[in-house]
Amino acid sequence: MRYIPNSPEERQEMLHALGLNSAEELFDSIPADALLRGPLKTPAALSEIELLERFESLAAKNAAARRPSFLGAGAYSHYAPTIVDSLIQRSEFFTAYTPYQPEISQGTLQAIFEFQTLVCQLTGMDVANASMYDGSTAMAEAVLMAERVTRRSRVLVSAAVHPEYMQVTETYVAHAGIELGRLGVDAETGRTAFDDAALDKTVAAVVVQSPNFFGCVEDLKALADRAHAAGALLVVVVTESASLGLLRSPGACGADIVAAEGQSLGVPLSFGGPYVGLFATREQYARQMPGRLVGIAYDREGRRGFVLTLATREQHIRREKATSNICTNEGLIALAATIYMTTLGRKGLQEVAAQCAQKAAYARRRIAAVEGFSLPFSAPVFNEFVVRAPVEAAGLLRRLAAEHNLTGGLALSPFFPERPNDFLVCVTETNKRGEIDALAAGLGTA
Amino acid sequence: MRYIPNSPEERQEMLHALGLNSAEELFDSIPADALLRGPLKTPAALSEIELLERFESLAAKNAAARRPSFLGAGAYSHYAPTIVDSLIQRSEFFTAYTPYQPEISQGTLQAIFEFQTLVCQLTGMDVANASMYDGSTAMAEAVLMAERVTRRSRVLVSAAVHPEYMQVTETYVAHAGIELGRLGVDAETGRTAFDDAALDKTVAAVVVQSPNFFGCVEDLKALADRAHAAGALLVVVVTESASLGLLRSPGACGADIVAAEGQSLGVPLSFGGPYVGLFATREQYARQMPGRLVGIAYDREGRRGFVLTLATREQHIRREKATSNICTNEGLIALAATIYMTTLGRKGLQEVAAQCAQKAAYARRRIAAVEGFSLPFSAPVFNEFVVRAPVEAAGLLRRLAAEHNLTGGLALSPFFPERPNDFLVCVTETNKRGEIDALAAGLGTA
Amino acid sequence: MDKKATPHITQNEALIFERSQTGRCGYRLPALDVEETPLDELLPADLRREDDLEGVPELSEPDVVRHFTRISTWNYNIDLGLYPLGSCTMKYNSRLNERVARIPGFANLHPLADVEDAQGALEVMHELQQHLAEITGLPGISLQPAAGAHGEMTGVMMIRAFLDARDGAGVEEGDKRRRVMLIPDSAHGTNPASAHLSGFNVKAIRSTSEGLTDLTHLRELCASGDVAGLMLTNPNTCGIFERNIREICRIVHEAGGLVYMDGANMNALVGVARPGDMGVDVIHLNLHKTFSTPHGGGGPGSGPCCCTSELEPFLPVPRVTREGERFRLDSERPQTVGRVKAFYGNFGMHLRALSYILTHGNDGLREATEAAVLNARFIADSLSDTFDKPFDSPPMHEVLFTDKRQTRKGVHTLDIAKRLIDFGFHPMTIYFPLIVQGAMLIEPTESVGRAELQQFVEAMKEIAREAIEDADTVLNAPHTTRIGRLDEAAAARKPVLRWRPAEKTATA
Amino acid sequence: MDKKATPHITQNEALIFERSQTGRCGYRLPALDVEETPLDELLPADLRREDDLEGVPELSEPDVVRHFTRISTWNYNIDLGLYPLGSCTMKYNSRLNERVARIPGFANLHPLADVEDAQGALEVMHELQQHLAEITGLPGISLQPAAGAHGEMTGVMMIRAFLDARDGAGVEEGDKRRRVMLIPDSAHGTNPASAHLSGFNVKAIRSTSEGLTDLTHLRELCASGDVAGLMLTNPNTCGIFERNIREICRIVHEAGGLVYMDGANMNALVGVARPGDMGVDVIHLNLHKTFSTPHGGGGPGSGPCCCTSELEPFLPVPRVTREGERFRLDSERPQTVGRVKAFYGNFGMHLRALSYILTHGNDGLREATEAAVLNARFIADSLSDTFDKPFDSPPMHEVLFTDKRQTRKGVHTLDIAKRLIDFGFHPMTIYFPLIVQGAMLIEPTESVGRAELQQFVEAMKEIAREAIEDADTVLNAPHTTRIGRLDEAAAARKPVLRWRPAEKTATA
Ligand SMILES: Cc1ncc(COP(=O)(O)O)c(C=O)c1O
Ligand SMILES: Cc1ncc(COP(=O)(O)O)c(C=O)c1O
Repeated sequence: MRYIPNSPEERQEMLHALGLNSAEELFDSIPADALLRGPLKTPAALSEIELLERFESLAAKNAAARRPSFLGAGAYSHYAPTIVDSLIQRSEFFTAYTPYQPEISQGTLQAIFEFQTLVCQLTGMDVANASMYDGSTAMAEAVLMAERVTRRSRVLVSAAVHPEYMQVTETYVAHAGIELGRLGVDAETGRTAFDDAALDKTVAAVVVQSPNFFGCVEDLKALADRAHAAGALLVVVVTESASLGLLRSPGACGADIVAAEGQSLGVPLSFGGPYVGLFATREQYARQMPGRLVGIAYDREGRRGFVLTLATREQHIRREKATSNICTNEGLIALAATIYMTTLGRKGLQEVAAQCAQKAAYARRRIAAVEGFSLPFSAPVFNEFVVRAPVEAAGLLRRLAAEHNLTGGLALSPFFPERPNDFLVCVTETNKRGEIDALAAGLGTA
Repeated sequence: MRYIPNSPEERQEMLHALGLNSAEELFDSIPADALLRGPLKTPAALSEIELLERFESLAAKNAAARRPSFLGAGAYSHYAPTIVDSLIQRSEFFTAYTPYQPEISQGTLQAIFEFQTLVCQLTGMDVANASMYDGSTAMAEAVLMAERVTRRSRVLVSAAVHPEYMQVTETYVAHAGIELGRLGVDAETGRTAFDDAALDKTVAAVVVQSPNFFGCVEDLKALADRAHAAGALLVVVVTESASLGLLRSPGACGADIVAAEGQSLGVPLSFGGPYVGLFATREQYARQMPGRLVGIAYDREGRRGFVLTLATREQHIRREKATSNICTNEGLIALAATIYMTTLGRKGLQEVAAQCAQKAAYARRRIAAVEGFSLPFSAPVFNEFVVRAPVEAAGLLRRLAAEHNLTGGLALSPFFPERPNDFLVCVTETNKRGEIDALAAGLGTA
Repeated sequence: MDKKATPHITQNEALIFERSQTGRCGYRLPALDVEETPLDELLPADLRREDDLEGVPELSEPDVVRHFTRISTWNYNIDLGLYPLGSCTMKYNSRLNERVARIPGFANLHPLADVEDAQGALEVMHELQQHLAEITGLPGISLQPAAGAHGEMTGVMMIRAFLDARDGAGVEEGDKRRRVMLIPDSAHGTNPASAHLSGFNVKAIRSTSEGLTDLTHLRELCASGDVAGLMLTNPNTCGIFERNIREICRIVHEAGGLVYMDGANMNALVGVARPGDMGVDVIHLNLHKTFSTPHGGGGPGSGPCCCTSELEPFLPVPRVTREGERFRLDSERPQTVGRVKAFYGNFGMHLRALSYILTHGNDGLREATEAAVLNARFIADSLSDTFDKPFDSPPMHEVLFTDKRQTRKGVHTLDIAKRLIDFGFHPMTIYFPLIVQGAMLIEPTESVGRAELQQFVEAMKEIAREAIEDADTVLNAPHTTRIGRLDEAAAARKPVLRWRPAEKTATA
Repeated sequence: MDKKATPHITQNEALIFERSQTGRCGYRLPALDVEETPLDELLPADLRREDDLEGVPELSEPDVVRHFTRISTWNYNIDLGLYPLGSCTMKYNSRLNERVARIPGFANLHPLADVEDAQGALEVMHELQQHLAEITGLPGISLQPAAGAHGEMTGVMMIRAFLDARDGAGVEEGDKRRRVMLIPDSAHGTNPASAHLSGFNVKAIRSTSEGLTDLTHLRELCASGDVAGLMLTNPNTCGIFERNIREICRIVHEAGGLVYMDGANMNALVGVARPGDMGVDVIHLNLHKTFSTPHGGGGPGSGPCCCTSELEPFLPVPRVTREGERFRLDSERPQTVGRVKAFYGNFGMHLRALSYILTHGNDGLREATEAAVLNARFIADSLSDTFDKPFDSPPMHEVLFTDKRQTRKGVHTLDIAKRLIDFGFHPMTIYFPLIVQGAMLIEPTESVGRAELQQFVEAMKEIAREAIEDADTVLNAPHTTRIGRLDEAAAARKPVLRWRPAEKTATA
């Protein structure tokens, strides 16, 4: 096998030097009846040429990857500068382990420290961790953390949070003694409808997403004030981190915890993963955070370096009393996001956000002008919005794909059966005007 | 401009600090009437997104790049393992300059030393240089060197040498007082026809290619003996270096100088370049070689290192008396070839060569069996061979491309007008049996 | 540092924020190609940022490249040399796998694309599932978990759901249900943390002097009747195969519990023995260990969960299934524990793992296992005269030593680890497992050749010599890095977790 | 090295041959899919290798990756820091350009494909030609030369062919023809070497105390009547613009010769002034300098030749031309100097250069020139108090200093260069141009920011201080590299140019 340095002859020599006759003897401690008889029924080895052909032909079956698309809903088509992928492919980054030995892991550690800072800057929060698996698990961890911080056990989640995020949270908290309540959606604005009655002293946190699943920008400031008045935390979920280039930051609105998906920041769609969860909070809650944290440390000569810190929150020290079970996180994706954010920089992040919003506004105008189509929600949006079709949306979108080679958006019916004709359209800086025009035209005829 | 660190404001500050008011003043020493008035008439800047779209659409016009192909004739489709390209893309290699400062260029220097050694091993020669521009210029330099070594001025070149190599050599020697004579091709065998009469004491060298342009393997041993008997050198040109995995090395046959194209060793076709010229000779001629050489050197503590050496042959020291004017060579491509050769290794190089020869033999059988087609030459071949069609070859190949989506080979008529129906077919390890069958079938019907 | 040392620019690269210069720009977008909507119409001012993203750096592209290239050189990495972190399986990360993951038809595929237009991706996942089932001997699979700990959580939640379904306990009777998860004291910290997250009470099982699970203690704990299951790592974190595995499974099963296997150490077993054949009910695999998907300085990982057919109904949704020639995403699983991640897991890692499996072939998978175990044996054999080896059994893919013989001179595991750096090696895993003092857990993997193993052995022996003759050199190591040992205690006391302009720093 | 230094594995990587182990294998081919022909039928034994490729290494893929990764870390590179080699224009090598060059429709295109099936590639070349014509002000172009020296050879051969055609000299009168090429004594070595290769006799022109071409000497040499032309670098290799360029061209033209410009220093002029407008007849460009195609540790380069329309018929064939919407390869040029390279030049570099031009845009090209010259000025200004600046004129894109002030203490240019390494910088070009003693030619390019320039200036000043106060530190530099200064003289006396098994070594 070409990845194994020691040749069969070398291995035979090594075996002999150990006093063994065959490789089988290496496994003497395994009970004979537990040993595999015969070879695995997995395929025989492929050469590089064959392997690439194989995967290319599988990839070719993913027609959706080649089509102009208006899908968002938690995963966004943004353009990542070429250097993002080249830099993360340096062996020094991608083949390193978690930085347990700081003297020879300063590259990773400094990059994480920069990542933490950038996440704070974007979200407007004080401290951020080294990453979570993704936005959905970040939200679940935020709910668990809110319980730790407040010692209260009810959590109210907006119905306009990404349905899959809600499902993940339900799984995570199922055995944590947390009760999840729901806040409805205002049918007119598309924003979370606040039910003051539900907000009593048992509520640990109010969880909203902004822009929410329907694309509507929530009034976070108002939500924060109400949550805080009841002694609850405001957890803000962000699936479209590009919006942070334009929207007031959750921190500035009063959020206590921000749980975001960082995929928009230079990470390929890759059929849903790997992405990167961003997790940030206020300074006073830092020791309640899940996940790794990197902090500044100095050596004996006073030179600045970086180390994993506050490890007493973590599983390898605290075991079942840890703030989370997370160990491996999304290091390399966090690095990609860091490189993306620094390459775009202050102006670039703003420009991407502005273009997304501008193109979405244009798309809204074009689509609203199509006979029979309307925009059911009135709240301001960033780059996603719900369209109401005169016909059943799922079928319409399939026809659009087949006849116009366009992925027009996401039918809401699988998540919201009561919305058969609604679909979610997402526009980013990568959608050209021509594509938007084609979408509007296609909707008119599909 | 995003590649320029100093922002316009920073540059303005720097200008002021220098006592200048504007960037124009930087160019005060250029006569005003030589200054460009107005902007260059080149296009405005493109973003990455636009640029990639632009080049992708240009690339899409190269239909030949997507088609199974039997083109060889100096450029060959071999498979390069993925690590070749990943490793040469390390900044440490591709963004370094010529290793003028050995203490911080040992990576490049050691790799070149390894390259030189591998070239010696493959060609069977004593010493090799750090590379030439390509095979054709290597041949031209070999002819010039033969003159230096022998102090004779006639050089006999086989008519079965790649015609473009011959043209390049003609250009190079036009003003060097060297007379190029030609050796014919045996119409039956396809090998160089030796004319003993031409081989007098004025002949500096005999130049043959093997496998020659028609794919025929020359009898190098016999040629060497005859050249040496007349006090001339034998220069062996190799365009298909993959053949060295199977064919007796030029060195073992008595060659004095080997000038080869290394493109087969892991280098993409890339429409003809960059490729890499291999240049090797006998030990006693080392100081007559053109191009850079890397040798071993030691520091004060006795640690082994590598340096550019024998620089007194070169232009930066000897100026017009240098053995060549070459300065920048094909460093990174030589590195790619080095990585390719070491990855394939002893067995892999032999296996690639064996598969090429086997598949070519199969293709010969299949094509010879097609009604009306024949193989005009009888000499043994490696992976290229001439096919004689019953019709004019150029038109036949065009029909084959249009109707069967196959590039069937190279019509010889542009180079050899007397061979209207002949074309050159090349088969490598990347041509699948199905492609060969399709070729044979296509020839039968096109 | 002595006078020869200088403010070497690549060794002293600042934070990216400290490098920022107002007005620099590393990015260009195509010009906006639609009519511009006035900003206030787009979004009311009170929803827009007011801070102009202050503090976010401004840099040109070369600034960014230089910054990250420079700091990258401060990292050790697999491509440089042996990275023998025990329990981490730092094997060769093939560039071919990276290339596969970047094929545009995968990289540009949106997770919510119509399944009909994403058949290739689903086929990849389905094929990987089949191979992992074959490798583990456990037919039910979900690729959704994003890492090992995530797989653990998923697996123990499945155990819980299974038991509740089996035992028919209603919510009201909650407290009566099986809520004890047994975990050996040698286990990785994620095991108890995951069990806790799933609402279990953790009870530790002692290890024997042989480094194995103490059967007597296990039986004792099982007798209580409230045992939901056991989480076992095998080979365990001492690198020893639990040779009583069948007996262990029997005890737990007979007590009504299920056996969870932490598959972090599967590199010792692939192609040789299958957990399913040993009695294991559910396992997670670390694709970022055994199947070589790169660690990336701390992730992404992928922690698929494999289980028996009894447990299969409880796997997370959606499941990737096959119907004739078509692949589907199936969420109609009423008994599922639910969803543990948005979308379908770290698909990019699935691609790499499948590429690994296909590149190795079935014989290559076994060959890798043999080579990995052989390398660990070689180290065990070569170093057992020099370092204390707390357990006699021949190790599987990793070998455990301690610093017992070196502590006399005041040299501890940490010092040995730091000194290894000066020899060009990454240290082994230290102070884990917790059951031996001064643990040094060495896992060479199959990706290293004899000569380099020998160099490692010599470095270790040299350090042992130094520990006697020149302890200071070891105690002050490393000497060859741009910074020395960092004061972690001080860092944790007053943590600075982010950069701030001027002197504002975050403390928590 | 002191006792802290150890046999660090990544610092002591052996030669690849020393790493080889019989039986290792890093490659796999698909199985042969055709009926096998017996070897003897394929090829008679006396044409086959007998040596079984002995000595060629045998390695696994991780061996190869580790080897080249390790040795790569011994290189300085642009992505690490300033690489101020004068005359080399080590600017930022964009990864975007690398990506463009690897688009399969280019990378997999065979050079002998039917032109109808390679229209995209020809369009790339044609477009690049047009832009280079606009940039140089010289309309005739060939992209065929593979590097600067190759372009020089091509250009002077064109001059020769033009003169012979113009002057109508027959072969018999060879000796009477114009066979003298004038080249300033400050010129790069390739200039005389290329002129010689083209059959010219080289005569050197003196430089003035201002570092400019000596017009009096030029006139004198031109008076002889046998002058074919002048090869001039502008800005010259002292970094100074030849402000008499129009006069120089006039003198040469009036003497019946042509003016060749070595375009290595075009980074000072792009978008600001055009050689064609100054009277230059033919120029080569270094795409691997001015247009940022990577140097790759010594190539590949690309040295397009641009000329006036009078010289155009003499350009190498084939030419890339346009006819309506189609692009052609045209070899019907009876006056051509011939072909200088198989196929069409280093096409991969053409792609990168075009990508550079399009990414910058016309304003960006000028901006880069301004930034490059400004950076050189900044250095000139900052260091002129510390180092001897032999010529007063403000420099263009590079600035020349000497070691005159440091030699008193025995510190020479070489020492200063080596000491710079300890500060993390690549040294400048040293001992070139030859016309000043102890030359240090510094070219920062536009790809470096103010802060790093300042660090460079401080390092240089610090070295100057050390040269006075602590000369030994400078004389023994570098101190921070894995090897010290190498004995180049000994290496050249008994050269070992290749590895051989055991003790057989090649000496020449
Ligand atoms: C034995 C063991 N179990 C579990 C884990 C956790 O896996 P992950 O880091 O992927 O969450 C690890 C890895 O560190 C481990 O070594
Ligand atoms: C002034 C000058 N002329 C010519 C050359 C030769 O260019 P190349 O190395 O591309 O052949 C160089 C580059 O080293 C140079 O600096």
